[in-house]
Amino acid sequence: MTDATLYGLCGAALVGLGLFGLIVHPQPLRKILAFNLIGGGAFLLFGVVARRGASAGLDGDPVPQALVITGLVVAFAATALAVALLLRLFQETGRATLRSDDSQP
Amino acid sequence: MAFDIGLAILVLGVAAWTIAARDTFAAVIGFVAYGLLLALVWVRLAAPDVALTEAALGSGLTGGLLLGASTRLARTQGSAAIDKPSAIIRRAAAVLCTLVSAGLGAIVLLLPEPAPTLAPQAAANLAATGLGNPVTAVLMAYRAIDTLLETVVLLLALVGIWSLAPDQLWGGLPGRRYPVDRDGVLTFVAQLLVPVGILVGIYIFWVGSIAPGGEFQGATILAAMWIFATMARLADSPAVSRRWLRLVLVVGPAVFFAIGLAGFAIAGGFLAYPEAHAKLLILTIEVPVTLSIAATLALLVGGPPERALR
Amino acid sequence: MLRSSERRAAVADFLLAAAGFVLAMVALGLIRILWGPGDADRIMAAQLLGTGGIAALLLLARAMSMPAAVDVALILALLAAFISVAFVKGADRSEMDRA
Amino acid sequence: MSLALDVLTILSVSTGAFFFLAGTVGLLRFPDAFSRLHALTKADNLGLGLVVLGLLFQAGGLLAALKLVGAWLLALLAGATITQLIARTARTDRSTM
Amino acid sequence: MPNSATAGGFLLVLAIVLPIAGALLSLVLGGRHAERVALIVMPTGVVVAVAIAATIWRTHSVLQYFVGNWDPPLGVAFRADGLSAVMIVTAALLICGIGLFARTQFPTPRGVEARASLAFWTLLLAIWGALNAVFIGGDLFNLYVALELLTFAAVPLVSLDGSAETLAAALRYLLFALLGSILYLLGAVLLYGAYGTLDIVLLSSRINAEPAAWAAISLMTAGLLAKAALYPFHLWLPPAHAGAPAPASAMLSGLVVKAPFFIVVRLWFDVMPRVPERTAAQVLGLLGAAAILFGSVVALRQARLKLLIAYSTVAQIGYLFLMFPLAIMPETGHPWNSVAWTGGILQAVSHAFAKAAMFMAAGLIAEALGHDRIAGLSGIGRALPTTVFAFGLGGLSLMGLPPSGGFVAKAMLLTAAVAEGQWWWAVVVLTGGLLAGGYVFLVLAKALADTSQPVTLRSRISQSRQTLAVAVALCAVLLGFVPLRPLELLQIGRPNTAVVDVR
Repeated sequence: MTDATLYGLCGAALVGLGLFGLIVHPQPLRKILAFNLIGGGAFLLFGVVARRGASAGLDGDPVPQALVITGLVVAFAATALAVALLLRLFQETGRATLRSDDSQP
Repeated sequence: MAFDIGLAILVLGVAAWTIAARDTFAAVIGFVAYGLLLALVWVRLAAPDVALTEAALGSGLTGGLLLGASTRLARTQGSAAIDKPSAIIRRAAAVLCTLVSAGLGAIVLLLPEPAPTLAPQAAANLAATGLGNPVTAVLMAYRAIDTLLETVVLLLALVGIWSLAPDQLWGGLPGRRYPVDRDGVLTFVAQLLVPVGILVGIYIFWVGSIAPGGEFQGATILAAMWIFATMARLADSPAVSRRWLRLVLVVGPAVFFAIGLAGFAIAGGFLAYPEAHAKLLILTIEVPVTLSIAATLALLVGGPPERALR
Repeated sequence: MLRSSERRAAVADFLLAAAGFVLAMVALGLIRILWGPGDADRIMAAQLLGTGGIAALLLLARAMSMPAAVDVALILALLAAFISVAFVKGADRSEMDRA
Repeated sequence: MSLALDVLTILSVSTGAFFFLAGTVGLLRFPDAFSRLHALTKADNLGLGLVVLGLLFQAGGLLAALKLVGAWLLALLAGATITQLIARTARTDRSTM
Repeated sequence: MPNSATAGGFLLVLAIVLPIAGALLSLVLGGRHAERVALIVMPTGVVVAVAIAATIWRTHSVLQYFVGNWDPPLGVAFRADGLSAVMIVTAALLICGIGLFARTQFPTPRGVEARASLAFWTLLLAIWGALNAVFIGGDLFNLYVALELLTFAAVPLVSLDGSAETLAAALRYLLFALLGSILYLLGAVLLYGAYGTLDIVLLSSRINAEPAAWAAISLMTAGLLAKAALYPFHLWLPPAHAGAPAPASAMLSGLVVKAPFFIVVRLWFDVMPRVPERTAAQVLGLLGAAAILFGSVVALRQARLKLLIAYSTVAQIGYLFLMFPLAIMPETGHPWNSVAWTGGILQAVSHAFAKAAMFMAAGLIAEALGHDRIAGLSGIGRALPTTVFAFGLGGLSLMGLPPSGGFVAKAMLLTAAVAEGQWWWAVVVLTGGLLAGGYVFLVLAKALADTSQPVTLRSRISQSRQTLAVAVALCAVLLGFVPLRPLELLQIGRPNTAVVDVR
C-alpha cells in the first residue's frame, strides 16, 4: 500500500464520520462542522487522485489540486453563510436549533 | 510510512472528537486541529499549494469564524439535548455511514493503475501561460472560468449575509464592535503582527506565479490580518453602503471579466491570453482579484450589518 | 564513511522521524487537553498544536526537500496568534456580552 | 564541513524534540491549569527554537533562514499572547477558568 | 460531436457573462440602479437566449465553446444542445416575466438603498447567470461551481423578509444544499480518479460499467436529488418556497430546482449512456412516484395557499423523475427518441411556467388580503378575477388537462408507460393528476364561492401585474399545442452512435 492509498482510506473514513455527524447532530452548528469534515475527506480523496497522477516531472496532477483550492474557498463561503443565518436565527428566536418537528438532513 | 500511518490515525482521531464532543466549543477546537493536521497531510501528498490554502482558510479563517459563532451561541447548548435523534436513527446512520466509507475505501483501492493524469498536459502548456507554478496555471489559465465564477460565488455569499440585516440597520457596519482592550496586550500584539502578516500575505501571493502560493492563500492571510486589526480595535469595518467598499469588492471579478472579454479581441477567445503577454495579463487580473477576495473573506467573517450608520 | 547522497537521505530520515516524534507528543498532549474539564486546558491546545505543527512542518520541509512547507509553517505561526485570540475570546464567554 | 553541520542539526533537533517531550510530560503531570500552561508554553517554545536552530544549519539561503526564524518569533508571540490574555481573563473572572 | 469550438460559441459566453456582470454592476451602483441594470439586462438576455436556440436550430448541431481556447480535458467546455436551448429560453422568458412582476414589490425609494430590493435584483441576475452556466456546462466541476453559484443566490431569497420562520427555512435549505454539493463533488472526484477527465463528452467515451462509475453516479445523483428536493429529500422545500416573497418563490419553484434535475439528466443520458441501469432507473421512478403521491396528498391538507403550491412542487418534481425508468432503455431506438424523454423535459418546462404563474397569483392574493389562508379566500374571484384566472390556468397544467404543456407532458409519460408495459407508472400519473385536480379545485372553489359581503382588499393590485401572471400561465398553456411526439429540437446534439443495447 502506498502513502497515497493510505490517505485515500483516511479520506473515505472521514467522509463517513462527517456524514454520521451531519445526520445525528441536531444543532446546526454541529452540522456545519460535520459538513466541513466531509469536505476535508472529499478534498483528501481528490488529493490522493492528484498524488497518484504524478508524472511529467510534477509531484502531483495540478488539476485536482487546483480544484481542491477552489473547493476550499467555496466551502468557506458556504460555512460563512450558514453561520450568519444561524446567528440571525438565534438573534430572532433565542434558539440555535431547527425545531424537532422539522426533520434534519 | 510509519509517519503517515500515525498522521492518518491522528487526523481520524481528531475528526472523531469533533463529532463526538459534547461541548460545541470543544468540537470547534477539534476542527481547528483537524485543519492543521490536514495541512500536514497535504504536504505529505506533495501539494504545498493546497497545504497553504488549508492552513490559512480551512483551519485558520474557518476556525476563527466557527469559534466566534460557538461563543455567541454558548448559552444555547443545554436545549440541544432534547432534540437528539432516537437510538434507531443513530444506529441506522452509523450503518449507512460505515457502508459509504467502506464503499469509498474499496474504490480507492480499485483506482486504475497507472493513474490517469493531466499532469503532462498541464506541464506541456505551462510555457504558454508564462507561469512557473502549474497549479496557478490551472487556476488562472486552463480553468480560469472556474476561478472567475468562484470569485462571484464569494460575492454572492456576502450579498446573502448582508441581506440578513434587519431593515433599519441596512447600510450600517458589519458585526459587533469588539470590546476595548483594557491593558493593551492585544493592541500591542496586533501592531506587531498585522504589518508582518500583510508582508507575508503579499509575499505568498507574489510567489504564486512561480512557486506554491497565490491569490487565494495571500488574500486569506490579508483577510485574517484585517480581522485581527478589528479585534484589537486598530480598525473598524466600513459600512456596507460605502461605494468605495463595493468597488473594492467588485474590482477583482470585474477586471477578470474585462480581460477575459478582451481575450476575444487579442487572443481569439474568452479568457484566452496572447502567449507573449500571458503572464502580465494574469498578474493584472490577480492583483485586484486578491484585493477583492481579501475584502470579501474578511467581510464574510464579519457578518451582516449590526450597527446603524450614524 | 557515508557518501554524501546517502548521508543526506539519512538526515532526511532522521528529520522525518523527529517530525513524527513531535506529532506524537502533540497527540499525547491533545488527548489530555481534550479530556480536560476547563477551558484553560482547551486554550492550551492552541499553543500545543501551534508550536508542534510548526515544528513538524519545518522538519518536513527539510526532510522532503519541499521549501514551500516552510511557508505553510509561517502561515500557521501567523494564524496561531490570530486563532489564539479567538480562542481566548471564545473561552472567556462572557466578554462579548459585557461589551 | 557539511558533515559537521549535519551532526549539529541532529543534535539540536534531538534536544528540541526532548523539550517537546518534557512539555507533554509537564502537561500530563502538573496538577493545575496554570502550571500546565506555563510548563507547556516554555518547553514547546524552547523545543521549537532548537528545531529551528538545527534546521538553520541546513538552510539554503538568507531568505530561507529568515523564514525559519520568523516562524519561531511568531510562535513566541502567539504563546506570549495566550499567556497574557489568559492571565487577564483569570484576573477579571476567576470562575470561567 | 464536433471536436472544436463552433461558430456562435461566443453566445454561450454572453449567456453567462451578461447576467453576472449585471449582478456585479447592481451591487456597485446600488440603490435605484440595481433595478435599472436588471431591466436592461433582461431583454438583452432574452435576445441572447433566442439567438442560441436559433443557431442550434439552424445548424442542427451542438453549440460548443472551449474557454480560453484550452481544449478539454485540460480546459473547460461550454456546450449547448437542443435540451440546453429549451432550458435557456425557458429561463430567459421566465426571469423576465418575474422581473417585471417584481418591480412594484421590490421598489427602490429615492435616495436611500433598500435592503430587500438590492438583494433581490442582484440575486435575480445571479440566478439567471448560474442557471445558464448549468445549462451549458460541459465539465462536471464547472457544473459544481455553477450549482454553488445558484445555491448562494437562491438561499438568501428565502429569508428576504427576515422573519424567524424564513431564516430557519433558509438555513435548512442551505444545509440540504451543502450536503448535496459535497456528495456531488465526491462523485466527481471518483470519476476524475478513474477516468482522468471531468469533461462530459470525454467521460462518456471512457466510462465503463464498473464500481467506480456506479459509485460516482450514485453519489452525484443522491446529491442532486437533495438539491432538487425529490422525495424523501423534500423536507426543506415547502417552508423555503412558501416563505420566500412571491417573485422569489416563482424563481425557486419554477427554475432553481430544475437545475439539479437537468444535471441528473446530463449524468444519466450523456455521461453514462453506455452504462444504463434498469434497476436504478426504477428506483428513481419509484421516488418520483412517492413524491407525486405524498406531495399531492399533503398539498390537499394545507391551510395556506403558498404552502399548498409548494407541496404541489414536491409532487410535480416527482413527474420529472418518471422519465428515467421510461426513457432509460426503451425497447427500440435511443432513449431520446422515446416520447418519455420529451415528456419529461416538457414537464420541466411547463411546470416552470405554470408554477411561477401560480406563485405570482398567490402573491397577489396575499398582498390583497393580507394573508393567504385558503379558508379566507371567499370572494377573491370576484375581486381579482384575472389573478384567479392565472391561478386556474397554471392549475390546468398541473392537473394535466388540455390544452396545457402539463397535459402533453403527462400524456407522453402515459403513452410511454403503456407502450413499454410499465403500466404502474401510468396509474401514478393518473392518480397524481386527480389529486392535483383536487387541490386546485379546493382553492378555486373557495375563491369563486359566492359571498354575501364583498371582500375588502388591503391594497390595490395593479392590472398589469395580474396580466403578467396570466401571460406566464399562458406560456404553459401554449406548450399544450406541441405535437404529441418526440420533439426535434430536443434531439439536436444527442449522439446517434451511443450503444443502447449493452446486454
